[in-house]
Amino acid sequence: MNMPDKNFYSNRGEMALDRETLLQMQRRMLRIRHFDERASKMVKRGQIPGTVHTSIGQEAQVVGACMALGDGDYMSGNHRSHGHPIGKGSPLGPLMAELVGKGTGVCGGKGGSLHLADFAVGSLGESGIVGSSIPIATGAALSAKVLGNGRVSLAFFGDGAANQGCLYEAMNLAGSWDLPVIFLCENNQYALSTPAHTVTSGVIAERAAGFGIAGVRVEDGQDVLAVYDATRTAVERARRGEGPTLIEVVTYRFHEHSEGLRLGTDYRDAAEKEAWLERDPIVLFRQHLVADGVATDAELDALEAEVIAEVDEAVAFTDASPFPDPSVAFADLYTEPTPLRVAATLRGAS
Amino acid sequence: MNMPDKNFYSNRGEMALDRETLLQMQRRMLRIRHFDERASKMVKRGQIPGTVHTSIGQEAQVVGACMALGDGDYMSGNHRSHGHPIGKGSPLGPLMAELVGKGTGVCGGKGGSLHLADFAVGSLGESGIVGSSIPIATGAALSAKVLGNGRVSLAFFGDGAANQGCLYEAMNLAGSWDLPVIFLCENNQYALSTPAHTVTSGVIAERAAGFGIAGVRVEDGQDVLAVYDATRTAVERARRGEGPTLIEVVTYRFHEHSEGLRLGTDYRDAAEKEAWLERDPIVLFRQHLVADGVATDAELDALEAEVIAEVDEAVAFTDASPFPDPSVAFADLYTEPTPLRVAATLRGAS
Amino acid sequence: MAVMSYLGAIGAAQREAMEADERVVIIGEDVEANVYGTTGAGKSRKDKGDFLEMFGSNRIRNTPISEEVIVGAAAGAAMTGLRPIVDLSYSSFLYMAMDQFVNQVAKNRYMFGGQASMPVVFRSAMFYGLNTGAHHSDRPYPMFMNVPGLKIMVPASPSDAKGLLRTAVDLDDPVLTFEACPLWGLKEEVSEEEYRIPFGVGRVAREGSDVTIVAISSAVPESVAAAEALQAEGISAEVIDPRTLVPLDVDLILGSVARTGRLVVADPAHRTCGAAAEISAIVAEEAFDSLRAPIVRVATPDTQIPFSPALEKQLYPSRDGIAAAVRRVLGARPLIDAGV
Amino acid sequence: MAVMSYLGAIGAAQREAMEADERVVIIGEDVEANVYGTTGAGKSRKDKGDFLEMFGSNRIRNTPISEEVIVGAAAGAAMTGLRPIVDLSYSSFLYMAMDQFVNQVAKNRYMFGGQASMPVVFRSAMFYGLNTGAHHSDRPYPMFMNVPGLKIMVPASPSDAKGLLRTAVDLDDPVLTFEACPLWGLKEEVSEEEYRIPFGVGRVAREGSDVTIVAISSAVPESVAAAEALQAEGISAEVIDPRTLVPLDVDLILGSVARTGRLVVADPAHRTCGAAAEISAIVAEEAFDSLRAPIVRVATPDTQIPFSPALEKQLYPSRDGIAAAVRRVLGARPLIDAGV
Ligand SMILES: Cc1ncc(C[n+]2csc(CCOP(=O)(O)OP(=O)(O)O)c2C)c(N)n1
Ligand SMILES: Cc1ncc(C[n+]2csc(CCOP(=O)(O)OP(=O)(O)O)c2C)c(N)n1
Ligand SMILES: [Mg+2]
Ligand SMILES: [Mg+2]
Repeated sequence: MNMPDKNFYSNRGEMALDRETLLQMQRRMLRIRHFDERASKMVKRGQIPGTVHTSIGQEAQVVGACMALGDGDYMSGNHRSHGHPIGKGSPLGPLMAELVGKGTGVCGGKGGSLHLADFAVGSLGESGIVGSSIPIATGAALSAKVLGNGRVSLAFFGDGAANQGCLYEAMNLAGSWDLPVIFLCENNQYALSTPAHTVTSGVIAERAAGFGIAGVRVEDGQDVLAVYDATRTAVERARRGEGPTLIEVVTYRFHEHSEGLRLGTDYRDAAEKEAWLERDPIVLFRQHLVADGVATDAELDALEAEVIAEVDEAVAFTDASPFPDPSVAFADLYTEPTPLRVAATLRGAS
Repeated sequence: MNMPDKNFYSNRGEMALDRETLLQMQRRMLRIRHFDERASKMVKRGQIPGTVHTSIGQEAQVVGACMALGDGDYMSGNHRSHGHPIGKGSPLGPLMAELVGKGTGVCGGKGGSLHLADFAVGSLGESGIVGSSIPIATGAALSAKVLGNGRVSLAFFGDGAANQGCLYEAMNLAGSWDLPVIFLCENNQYALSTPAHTVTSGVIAERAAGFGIAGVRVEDGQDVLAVYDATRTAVERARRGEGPTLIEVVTYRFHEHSEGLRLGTDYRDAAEKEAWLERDPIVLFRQHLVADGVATDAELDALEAEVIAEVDEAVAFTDASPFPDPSVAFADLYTEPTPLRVAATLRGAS
Repeated sequence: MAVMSYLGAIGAAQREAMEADERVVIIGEDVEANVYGTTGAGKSRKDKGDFLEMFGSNRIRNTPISEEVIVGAAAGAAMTGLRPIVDLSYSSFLYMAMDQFVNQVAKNRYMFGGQASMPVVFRSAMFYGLNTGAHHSDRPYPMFMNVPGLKIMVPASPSDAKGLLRTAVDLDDPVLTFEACPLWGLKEEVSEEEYRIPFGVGRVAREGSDVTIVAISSAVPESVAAAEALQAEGISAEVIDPRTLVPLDVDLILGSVARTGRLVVADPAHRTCGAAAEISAIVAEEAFDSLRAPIVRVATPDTQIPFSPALEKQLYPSRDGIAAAVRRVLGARPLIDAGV
Repeated sequence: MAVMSYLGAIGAAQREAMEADERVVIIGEDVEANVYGTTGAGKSRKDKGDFLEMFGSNRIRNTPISEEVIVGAAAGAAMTGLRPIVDLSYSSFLYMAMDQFVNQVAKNRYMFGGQASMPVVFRSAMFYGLNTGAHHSDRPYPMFMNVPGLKIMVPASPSDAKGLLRTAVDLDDPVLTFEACPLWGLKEEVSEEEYRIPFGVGRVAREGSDVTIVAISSAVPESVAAAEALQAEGISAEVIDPRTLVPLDVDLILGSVARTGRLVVADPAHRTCGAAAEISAIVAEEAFDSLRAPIVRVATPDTQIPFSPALEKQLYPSRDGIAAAVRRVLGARPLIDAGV
């Protein structure tokens, strides 16, 4: 069990990172940006059914956290779902195909945007139910602990989800058992139309103390290194057996809650929006990379061009992929095939 | 919304109380003690079916809290259920009759020990489901707030229940809306066989701060005045519109988790038990009353005799009461009578 | 009369109820901003009819995302003098508060020997068929039907939605409403006057004599369409919409089966232990002598809901599937021939 | 062979499973102290066979009272290499974790296109009939039957409890076991060897030719007793215990009804949308031609469970009630007489 005195606060990434890692951060942020921009366009064109939530504006928060995890580490997420697997290194083609519902999608077309999962990179699933995947990540940490395999687990969730009771059950369980799990709250300051400050009593990061676990608030969630730093510290604590950490990252989403959603109310102030748009995490990090001499503008242009090509490829892969056969709807419920009764009347067959 | 700086800590009751109130405290503690002792005996004799959980040893914690509430105030509780309505002033006869399942029981025999409720004294119901009545008390506070009737609501729950997520949802909601509700944790240090310190990360009272509400830990829960003081302060805050408080009272149960339960393990240390048995809240308060000249030993003996007579009467009332007619099982599900289909096969009628 | 959509009718009922009784409050996520379209007449806060402006934030309660305490607090408020309408948006989120539904909302009145009354309405919308995947497509009314103490409405038309919701708010018992998003856009003439439709009284959506189709929620218009198609084949199908599942208008169903001798039940819920199972079982027990053919259920098969448009639509009761089921019960050899 | 109680058989299966596979862990409230009697051979920690001593606290996980995260964490652990057995004590506490059951446990494998497997067993006990009141008497298996993706076992004897539980732990799919406390004391000879009973294979508890009684959980011994009583009246009743509800041995039931022509279903769950409704509906659809009488359900009526001993017992399927239902289906005029 951890006591509150283990809490720490941090604001800026100061860990030494090699050039490759720094460029990988920018690459992954760009992947999220261009993947989501494309998905947004495809929604408007009617090429993606259902609902899509982008992480545009939140790339630093996503990538900073994911890059602090090892390849074997676990992760669960939420409806704002593309960034997480992309941040963890998932290839774009099967993700895009999933958004369209193609058979080559990462979930075979069964999941869609809301329920991406890519077990190959430790992505145990995005959850359309707000808060619901927090216990899942906690359980992955439990298996890591019981099996002693040294893995760490991270749960992404929003400021809205931070008011679901299961988070506190999870924090208490993880604190009691010193589980290697990180609870990462993406505080983009709104839950759909609801400003966090109107429905959140107290400060999310400060909730850790009462549960005897470490808590940290990253005030500048647009700074990928600050997020990386905080998460990395938490990962190291977890791997050393020192238990869980709650990280609250303050950030902002640049798009509407979901693509295509049109609300009559301006629940976000125009000046506020503008101020945040100026703190584009990708622009900021690019400036940092150039200023620090990590890469030249030309190199970073080339990097971006590569990412755009990747997204084009993902779309081409998607376009070339077939839709799944209708019978696929009846597979994968159980590990063994399950015959269903009276499906005959379903499609008008007599 | 309340900010953490409103938190306060307190350890001893210092509010001026008149003699009548002080004696009423002792009376209600004695009622709980003798009612529960009698119930315990009746369980052993097979006169009470089902499960019974006594509040013996915890009387100060219960009565100190209840006496701080006004008659019109609301209260919800848990499986350790007799103390709460008795503490709030409920007459003993219908409570005892309920434990036996008589038609004159406070719930007509439908509830039993686990589900006492006496709306006449603001008791909205004890819950057999651990934690489940916390949202109910929160809702009573919401109606008080919306209707502006000045009432306050209090939820009793245990240290075990403090790990149910709904408590934190309730604290956040009440904090966001400044609801007049008090969350009172009866920390008797065990949840059934499980020591609280093995499954509780952090300190329960300190969880309030992260939710922006007042938190207080009453270290000596055997001192009825200390509990009264803390609760009274919280009630006044609530009534002034300053929102909720979480109170954790440290106490101890003198009996086994439930009557008749026999566990093979000694999950409580003998020395620990003995030390707590010496801090009997009723003995302590009696000493206090005599020492402060509030009452003489003879007066307090007479008081106790009156209470014993009340319990005898409650048992006599119970004995004289009939069991409900079997048809009563089919009443009270809805406000209108609901005909049920095919009850004919139930009892072998053809 | 005015043309109202299904969603508009719900909004109108809520507005009437809020105006009629100060104890009625609306509690839910994003109700202030009218995200789900039933807490404001217009799409914009500035438009006429915005609930927040009309009723104020004391009665329009925008909540955190905390379904368990929302449901429980509404129950506690209902036990102490309010008459809340809780907007839970998607039906898939009800599970979050299952303990409160089963152990508090449904049981409190009974357990406490009638001391509590529970005048509270829980609204939620079933988003099935809209490619939102397994987490947002649930139709969970059957599990609530298995919980005594709850009342359940499943309106299939704008006018029923309005009239039933008014009744629901009046009732002193807890009501769950399951709204059908596939029907959100449905429009019809609806009275702008106050009116109420009683619970437990079904509606004959279409008369017929050869077969009874009992249809639930979005299966009602599909069944009517099937009946129209079957008419061309000389088959006369009666379509019954029970409108409320608890209480259920058993007499209407039994009376119809007594005339037609045949029953198909069309139910968008999962098949096993669904509403169709219950209706079938009632008829097999109480109208057996009238039955001339097997009872056929057209329900969603026992699989979860896939996202892909190539996979999802086939799963729900469709006009074609319902028509095929009708043909099947009519093609079945009469029992007399079966040598019984 | 050894004489084992129902509870002892469950403990034996858990012990075998823990010994057979290191990935099996037990998670739950008060499992360390063996409060519910299945995590220790003896009643005392010092006795031989205490699980905590045998397997250590890394594998015997005593939890806080936090059902939601317990269930979800077990699911997450199962998706990443453990094979947890979760002890939820009373079935009435499952609602606390309903979201995790429906939205994670049941859906994850499907939603993620088969990437996840979910080898986890959730044990809980139904305490009905023991005067514990409405909060501790639930028999909620029907609502889980309505959720595709879960497997459900309802053992009615010690040997079935042991053999089914071993299979459950082996399965890569999530299993819910609903244990019957009224049967806790039941004793019989049970093999001490390892053995497994497959899911989806029912058991003929008693053979007969006039009527089929499908009985669930504690209704099985009641039905056998009813059948014995009926024998004296010259009525031969077959009693079928499906043992698992998902998957359900439909063929066994249909085969029996094909011979007897009559069906009574005895089910301790609430009537509406209960397991009995499903079984009735399957037979009314698939064995209609064999049916010679109405299908009668003997289930718990749709009321909550009262505490008083004067009120409770009458509510559950009893031998008398089941016998009466059998007489009713046999007294019913044969259809041929009904002029069909
Ligand atoms: C249990 C549950 N309640 C409500 C919703 C509807 N909903 C979807 S996203 C959302 C807002 C979530 O806010 P937050 O957690 O802050 O994440 P963000 O969208 O801001 O990234 C809501 C209310 C849901 N999906 N699940
Ligand atoms: C949701 C739920 N989980 C588990 C139980 C079983 N149970 C009954 S009382 C109890 C212990 C409660 O401990 P605590 O809250 O500390 O109250 P205490 O009994 O110590 O007063 C448990 C686990 C229950 N009734 N409800
Ligand atoms: Mg947010
Ligand atoms: Mg305790």
